[in-house]
Amino acid sequence: MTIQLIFLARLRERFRVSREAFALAPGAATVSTLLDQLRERGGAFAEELAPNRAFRVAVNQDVVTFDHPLKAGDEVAIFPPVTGG
Amino acid sequence: MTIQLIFLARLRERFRVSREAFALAPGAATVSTLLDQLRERGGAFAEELAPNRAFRVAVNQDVVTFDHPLKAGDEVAIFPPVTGG
Amino acid sequence: MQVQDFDVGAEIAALRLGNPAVGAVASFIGCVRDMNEGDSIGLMYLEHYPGMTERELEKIATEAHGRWDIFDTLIIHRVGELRPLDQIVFVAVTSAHRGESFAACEFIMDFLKTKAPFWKREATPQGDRWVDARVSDDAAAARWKQ
Amino acid sequence: MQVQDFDVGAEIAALRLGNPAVGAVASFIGCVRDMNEGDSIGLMYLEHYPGMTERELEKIATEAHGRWDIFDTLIIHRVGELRPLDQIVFVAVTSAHRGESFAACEFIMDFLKTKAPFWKREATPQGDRWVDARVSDDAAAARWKQ
Repeated sequence: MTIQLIFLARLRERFRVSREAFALAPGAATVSTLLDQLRERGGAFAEELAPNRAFRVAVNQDVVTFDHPLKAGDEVAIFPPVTGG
Repeated sequence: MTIQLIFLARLRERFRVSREAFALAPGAATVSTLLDQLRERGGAFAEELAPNRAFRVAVNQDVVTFDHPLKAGDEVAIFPPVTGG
Repeated sequence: MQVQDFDVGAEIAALRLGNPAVGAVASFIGCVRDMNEGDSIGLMYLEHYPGMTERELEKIATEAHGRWDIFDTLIIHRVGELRPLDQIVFVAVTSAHRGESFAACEFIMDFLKTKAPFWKREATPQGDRWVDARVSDDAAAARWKQ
Repeated sequence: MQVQDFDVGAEIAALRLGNPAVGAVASFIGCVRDMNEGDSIGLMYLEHYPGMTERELEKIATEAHGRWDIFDTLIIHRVGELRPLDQIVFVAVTSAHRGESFAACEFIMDFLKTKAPFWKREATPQGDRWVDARVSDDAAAARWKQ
């Protein structure tokens, strides 16, 4: 099952990628299981997505909690707390 | 003892006067004693300056309470509650 | 106080005047409406008390500066004949952060409405009338008392 | 969202658009400051999340319309490179009476600051850095919860 990942602002710079197609591990997927898979990459991913770090996740452009289920084709964006205005 | 009286907005129209030199009765004068003298004119003065009517008094351009003392040369303005802005 | 109209864009630019410490500009424009208390309004006349008006606006601005960490305040109020859609009053406040300029701008408007010696007379189909003071304006001003 | 600057006078005129029921226009401009957290700022870069940004601003405006009796709302937010003194954001709200437009304008700014997907990166003498979210912005947004 493939989703579209988007990284923004500081996370985009740290991960050196702004957008990628990502294959979720088989089984029921949520934002939490996606984050676990990303942390397994180690390095900046493990660091920035550690449970004590402040970041937000939007699925199909709505901010969601980490128990939100994922389905094929979802657009999942991960970004720091916003600082506009 | 003479003061300058100024009437504004609706009161100016009702009294048909915008500014007059006014001779206060001898003795210690306050806004209250001035108002008593004006009410003695009867007509619109008695009506509009009745104790139950809403109006304001400024002495030398500062709004004051009715026990404020008056001295010769004071500029005393009497006007309705303000409605600008 | 002025009879002529004002350009809010130019006024704001002048108030900021190249001050790069300004991060926030809150402003308010009051306009003549074509309806009031259920009657259609054709023309409006704004009277004021020359001399006292300037003093009161100065006092209101000084009070705002004492209460909030703000840079500059601007108050423009028109007098004389106005029509629906015309601008009546303009208040603008600059500060580093937005909370201060919002609060000071609303404070100035609330106090201007209850303290500054302006009176509105409006022309309705039933004839001319002086606008009555709004109880809600007194309530709005009263909130700022500690 | 737009890269180019905006003219607040023209934007307010367009928002009022000859509506004679408008008695009040509250507005706010956010500007780039030359100092932040004690460091001098040369250049600022504003990134956003295209698609989600539009949706969030629409949601914020809809929420304001649901809460207050207002006529129209306008939100302009710039993206890309900006310098000190540049305008970043503009919010304007029209209503019959001033209380509603003031409240809605401040509400929109507070929610925009905490919900809309914009991020600021600023150039300081120590190099570039991403601006951290302010705890005070979360507190400002939290006040609007019933």
